[in-house]
Amino acid sequence: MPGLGTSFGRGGATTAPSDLVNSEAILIMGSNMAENHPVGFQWVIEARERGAHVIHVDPRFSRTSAMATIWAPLRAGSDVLFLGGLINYVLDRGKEFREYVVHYTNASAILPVDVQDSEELGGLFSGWDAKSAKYDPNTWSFQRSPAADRKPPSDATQNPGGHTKESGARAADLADYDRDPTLEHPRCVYQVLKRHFARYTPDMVEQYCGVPKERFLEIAEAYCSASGSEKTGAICYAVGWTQHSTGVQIIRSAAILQLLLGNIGRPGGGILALRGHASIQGSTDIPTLFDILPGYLAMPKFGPDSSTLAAYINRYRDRTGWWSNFDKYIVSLLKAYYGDAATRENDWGFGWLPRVTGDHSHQAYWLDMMDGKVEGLFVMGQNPAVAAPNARLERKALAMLKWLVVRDMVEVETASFWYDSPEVERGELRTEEIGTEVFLLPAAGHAEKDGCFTNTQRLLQWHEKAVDPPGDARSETWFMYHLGTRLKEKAERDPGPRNAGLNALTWDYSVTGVQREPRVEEILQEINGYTGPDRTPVGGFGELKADGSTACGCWIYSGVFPRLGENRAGERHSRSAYGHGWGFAWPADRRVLYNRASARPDGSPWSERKKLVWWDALSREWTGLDTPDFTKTKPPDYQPPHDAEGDAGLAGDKPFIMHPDGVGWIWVPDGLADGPLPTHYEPLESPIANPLYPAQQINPAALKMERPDNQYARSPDPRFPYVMTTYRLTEHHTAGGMSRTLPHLAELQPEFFCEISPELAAERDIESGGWLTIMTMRGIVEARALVTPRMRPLRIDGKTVHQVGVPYHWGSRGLVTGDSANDLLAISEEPNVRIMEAKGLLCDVLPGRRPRGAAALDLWRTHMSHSS
Amino acid sequence: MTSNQAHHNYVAEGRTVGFFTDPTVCIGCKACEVACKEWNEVPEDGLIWTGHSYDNSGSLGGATWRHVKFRETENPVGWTFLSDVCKHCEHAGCLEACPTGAIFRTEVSSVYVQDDVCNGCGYCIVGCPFGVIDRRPQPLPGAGGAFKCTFCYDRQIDGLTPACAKACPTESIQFGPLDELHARADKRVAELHARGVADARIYNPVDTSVGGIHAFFLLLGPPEEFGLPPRPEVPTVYLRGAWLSAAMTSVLALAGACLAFALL
Amino acid sequence: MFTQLLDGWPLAQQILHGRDGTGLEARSARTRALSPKNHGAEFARSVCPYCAVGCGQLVYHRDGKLVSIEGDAESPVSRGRLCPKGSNSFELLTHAGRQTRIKYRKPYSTRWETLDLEDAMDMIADRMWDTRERTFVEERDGQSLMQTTAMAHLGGATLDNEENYLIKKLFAAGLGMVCISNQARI
Amino acid sequence: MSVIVPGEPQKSHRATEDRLEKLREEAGRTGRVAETGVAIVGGPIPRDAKASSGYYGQPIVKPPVWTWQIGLYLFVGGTAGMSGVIALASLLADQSLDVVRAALGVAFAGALISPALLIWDLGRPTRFLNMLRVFKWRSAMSMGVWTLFLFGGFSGSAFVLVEAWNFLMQSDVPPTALRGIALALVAGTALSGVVLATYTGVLLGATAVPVWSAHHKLLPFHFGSVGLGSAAAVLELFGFRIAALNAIGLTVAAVETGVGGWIEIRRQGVTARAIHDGTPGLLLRTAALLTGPGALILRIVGWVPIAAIGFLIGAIFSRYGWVLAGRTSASDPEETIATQRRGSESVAL
Repeated sequence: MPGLGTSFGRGGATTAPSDLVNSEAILIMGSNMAENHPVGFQWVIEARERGAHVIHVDPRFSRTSAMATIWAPLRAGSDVLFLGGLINYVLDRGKEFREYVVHYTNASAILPVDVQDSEELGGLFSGWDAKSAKYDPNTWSFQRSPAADRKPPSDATQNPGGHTKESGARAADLADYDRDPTLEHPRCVYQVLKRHFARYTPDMVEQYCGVPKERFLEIAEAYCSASGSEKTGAICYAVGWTQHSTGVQIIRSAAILQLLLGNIGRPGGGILALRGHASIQGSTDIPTLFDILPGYLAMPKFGPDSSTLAAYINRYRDRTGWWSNFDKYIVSLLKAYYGDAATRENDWGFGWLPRVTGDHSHQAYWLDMMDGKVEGLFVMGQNPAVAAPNARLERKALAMLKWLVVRDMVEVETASFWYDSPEVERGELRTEEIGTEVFLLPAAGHAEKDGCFTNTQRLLQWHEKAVDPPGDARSETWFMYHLGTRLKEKAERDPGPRNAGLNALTWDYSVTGVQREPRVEEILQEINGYTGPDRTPVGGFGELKADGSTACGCWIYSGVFPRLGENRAGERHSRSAYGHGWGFAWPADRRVLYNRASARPDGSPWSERKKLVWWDALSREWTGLDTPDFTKTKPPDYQPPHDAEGDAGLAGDKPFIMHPDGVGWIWVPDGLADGPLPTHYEPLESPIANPLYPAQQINPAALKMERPDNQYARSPDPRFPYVMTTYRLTEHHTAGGMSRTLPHLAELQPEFFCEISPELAAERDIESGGWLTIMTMRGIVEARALVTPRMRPLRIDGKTVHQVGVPYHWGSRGLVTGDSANDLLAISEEPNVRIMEAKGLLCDVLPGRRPRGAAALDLWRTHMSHSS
Repeated sequence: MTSNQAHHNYVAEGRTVGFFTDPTVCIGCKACEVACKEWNEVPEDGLIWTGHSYDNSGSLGGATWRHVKFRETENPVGWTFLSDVCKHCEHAGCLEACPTGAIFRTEVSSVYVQDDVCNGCGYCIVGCPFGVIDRRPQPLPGAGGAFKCTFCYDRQIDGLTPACAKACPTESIQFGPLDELHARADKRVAELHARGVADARIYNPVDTSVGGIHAFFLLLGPPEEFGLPPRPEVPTVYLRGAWLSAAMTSVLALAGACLAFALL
Repeated sequence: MFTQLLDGWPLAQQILHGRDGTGLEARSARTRALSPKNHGAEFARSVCPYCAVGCGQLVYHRDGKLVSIEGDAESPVSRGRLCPKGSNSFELLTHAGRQTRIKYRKPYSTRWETLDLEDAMDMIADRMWDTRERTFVEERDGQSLMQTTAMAHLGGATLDNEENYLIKKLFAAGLGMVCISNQARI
Repeated sequence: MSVIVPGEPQKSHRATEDRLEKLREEAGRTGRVAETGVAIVGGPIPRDAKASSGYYGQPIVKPPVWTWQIGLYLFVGGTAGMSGVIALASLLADQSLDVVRAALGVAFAGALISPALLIWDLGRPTRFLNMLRVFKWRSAMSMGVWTLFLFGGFSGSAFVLVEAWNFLMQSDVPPTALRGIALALVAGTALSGVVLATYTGVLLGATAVPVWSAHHKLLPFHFGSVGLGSAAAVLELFGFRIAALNAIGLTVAAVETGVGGWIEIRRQGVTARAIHDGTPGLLLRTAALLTGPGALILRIVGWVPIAAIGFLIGAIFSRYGWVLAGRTSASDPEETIATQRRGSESVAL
């Protein structure tokens, strides 16, 4: 999560839902928390009952809005405008938490003269290269007075963005730069920020977000009051923020707001990313992603940076701050992967790792699949035929595969596309002509296997196996292990260079039971890390070394299995308000990240009621209610000696230890693909022109991946006058594989419906409870019409903008079936994390059901061909 | 540990328990409906989309023992959720009506239907002034018998909280000794009034022949808008009048007939 | 015998003890013996498989069969509470629509067939090996590449950390697959 | 290698999905789903204007689930019960034994048919004996069952005995001994009979169904008198054209004329619209004419058999009318709300 990663240093939620009870104000935006995280929402209700403001800003009046103390409707995709408005409100009225801002953020850093802001360049920041359509972030770093000596910037080719921390090498001198603690210097970040957001006024917000001015001011007053030594406020978000072509920058806006208000690392503060799947945090920490290795280490990218391990380390290691340990973590990972075969001589097997040659994310390789460039695909516990954007294309692409392996608990649409997809019904695909060989393997459920999930608050929780999975159902652990043994046998027969890695791969897990299930705890021990031939577990990442004496599968998880037989993810004895003793929170069981910031620079708590971690002058160590996210014995007044490296290079009042300069980044000098500051761009499809930058309608770095089977509407487009936003319901889960098949959930929301306002219903002559048909440039679906006053038409730039809400849970199988809303979405990529834009698109709605069969496509094509 | 999670001993103590359901903290998630159906193995009873806000359960009945109601209001736009359930009346119409003794009052003063006894005569259904209990239709398992909330009597025997209250994410459903719940409810209403929620009130018809309900509610707005009877009466209040009328009729019929035959 | 009959007949109890037939005297033998289905069952400490809040669950089981699933009151994350999906996770594991056998579809076939688990594993391994052999690139312009883009993986956010670890380890570090992705984007 | 047909879901799925389809169609057609699942006024779609009242027009109390057998039972029970009364009257009057025998025959026949109908209507007929687990005087159903039990016993034994007695009389043995016992049994039949004929009014009256409880005092009287009339009518059709029966017929007809008129005059608006509108309204009004003025006039002009037939038809109509009215009334939230808003008033006759 670079939004949080670049701002604070780690790509994880900075706090836990249970800490929200300590908040004086909670801003829920881009999230429908009550509906999608009901049990987490108990803490919000509790805070509200204690008198906290609960603010919900959302295009729809949802079950969350019903529980909030203030709700404001918002035009989907105008989030940066709204948050920018709050930032402007803070700066304009001097409501920032000055002492926090001066000491704990880079607001005082001074930018060189040549850095130019988007406000100066009409929507582009300096460093834009029109040819490659990319930024060169080198131009965003700070001014350094000639006196300060520093190591020369490397000629590292930047490829910013991605889940990894993208600093290193040249970023090393981000540690020393000129500052102006008075924040008066015209080119200091604080002043630049002021100028950057000066146009984000309440009137602007009213005119382009559709939030009435009074409502906005009410919210601004309520939220910004939750700041200072006695009060804190928290922000909760989910995919309502991330699924935009500006997703990361929306989160950046929230980060800036929180840094200004001094709400990071303190009780009841923070930014809570609410994730949607049981272990989605875990699946980025230990990634099934193309661009990172476990622990947010970058996958080697094809090129000079990865020619040797040394070059690679030089590229990513920081001189100061925690990432100075980068070499220890990568070497330990290689040892975990390749074991004894990894030696200093062979660069610890670094050369065996595949090189990344571009964008290999889901959406990118799926387009290649559509073009016949992919032969085989594994899908495990996901259902792209319903869940992925432009699901029509997703399904058709499956027919281009030679072989497909689907692992799930039910026969999901992804496995059945070849005989019961809408494309078959419409004659676009013919079963007899589909050459894809399909394996559908039944998977084990959570109570049928050992293992741990990492939840939204970075908490590893072990779940015990209760019973064996039924029939042929097996865990993914079982599947991967037994597949691996088969492949390694094949590799042994051919010891060529291409198989060196596979032959070296440590795969000696022991199996148990009639089903020969691998012992999962052994894998967790490998993830935790060990040393020596007897594989003694290491106590934590502090013990990891770069000399090959330690192995560790994921350094940030190190400490989860500190001793044989001590699985801390399985701990079930909560001892404190922060839940210590229950599970294990990475890193090092710290529950609130950057919690050094909960104390003043001098180490004393900001206030009695907001104390969390503080410096104990007697025992001369950091102590408190949480595990300090700081070197335990580093005194607050510590000043690093000149040229001190690593953590020692950070002063005692620098809470953001992952950053080379130890402070929170308001201005991000490095690591983002679309600008050092967030700024407003319209969604890829929008009913209006960008009010800020006539010349720059959309995020310049975003990828539209436009092609005949992935087209876009114009902005605005008379054929598609309405704004569409997709979402989930409490009663269902994502693509429905875990809910549409279950009677007790299916009966609660049995049909695909679409929420529209009475005004829109009247405009389009749609009967409440009747049927309507929705069309975009990607597809056509039908749904039941739920006409409700909870959907409000907005006044945007003097004209009425209607918004249409569509839950996306339905598909062609299960107890309750329906069209898939994701047929309507476009495959697009936000430049940093390559997420699609699902929350703000253009559509049209017509009364009645869509035609059956091929006729549906005819209607759709006719509609698109209406030139106007 | 919150009271909804604590183990208890009410059955052995013979202590009267109840539900206090508070819509001001209900998020309308329907966890109560599902938890109830899961624990009690109540079958799915129709995959029908109603178009009535997010309520697709329709009403309490033979296969719906918890029912979250969704009330939408305009200007200002609002959305209230209320989880309805069997009221376990002080004077229970269904209990009085049952001719087989299938329904009885438990140690915790809840009203329990014994499925192994019920012969589906259907008289309890018209005996309930809240329209709670109903006969389970074909082709559902258990069809023909009358069903309603059991107050998870089986769980309570082991000191466990009823499934719905146990699951409720925001404790909108509160389980506990009735007297404690009343105290909590009064406090809550006072709080809400202080906050300016003027129409907050307790729904608990103590002043009618029902004599109060053990599963009572806090309401925002008139009862009928949540499908609750404004002034429920337990049908036994009509017995006296009806039987008097029957007796009078009997005498008249006997006398009349005898007279007719004697004289003519 | 006779007294048993009287005990079993509520009307007799009514007459003997002057009851009105609405109380405990109306209980059937089954009701008298009533106890919750998870009475005396073993339980496993588990975590809800749906969203990422990570609510604690107690999974009750007896003789290798699931009995019921409910919230873990001791969890500081959820305090014993569950949402409708979490409350339904017993059905998730036991419902009639669950897939328990392998389904296999031959190229261009119009029907599902079944396969033996071990055979399926062998076949999948063969497919992977064949594709990899043909598409693996060891180096490009003198530089190490060691990748294949002809095989892809999708999914992981619903899986355990250990499972994701093995996927990345085998597919990427072992086989050189780079097209690996999951639901995680934020 | 076993073969799975493509697209075929698990059995249970197919079943549910078929049911879903059926329900959908029905829903679209009628706007109601009578079968399993939710039966929502105005829902599923198309939505109903009434959906505005109460909670989306949802019934507040549940309509009775009773099927056709109950309407018929109300008629049969009433007729049989009151036949017992006529048997007693005729026995006391010491007229020809034939009337007594016939009346007891009708009573006994009714005593056999009634339980059959009741059991037929049960959700779980095999468990009908559970009715005898308890005796609950606050449950009209329980009281009724026990009454029917007694009535069956009395009418049966009385019938047998009187037949025996009749046989003996031919073989001129002085039956004085028997007479006493017979009298006792017939009296039992008569007493349990009147209860049987009137309790059904209590059965409907003491419920939460607005239109029934609103008439909880009228119903026992109404059902009783119509029962008596029916008994007389049946016997007349068996050929007993005697003055006493005609007198009874005339009286009942007069009474029913009054009842019918009273119901028409004393309209209670929303709270009792179920007995005036729709099918039940039509049935009840027809019934009122046939059992009241109709029968009265026909008897006065002397067309007794026609009057009797008309009366019986009316009697059946009225029972079904009341049962249906209960269903309509309960399904109508406005009626429930109005009744209760009127408060105690609704408890009046």
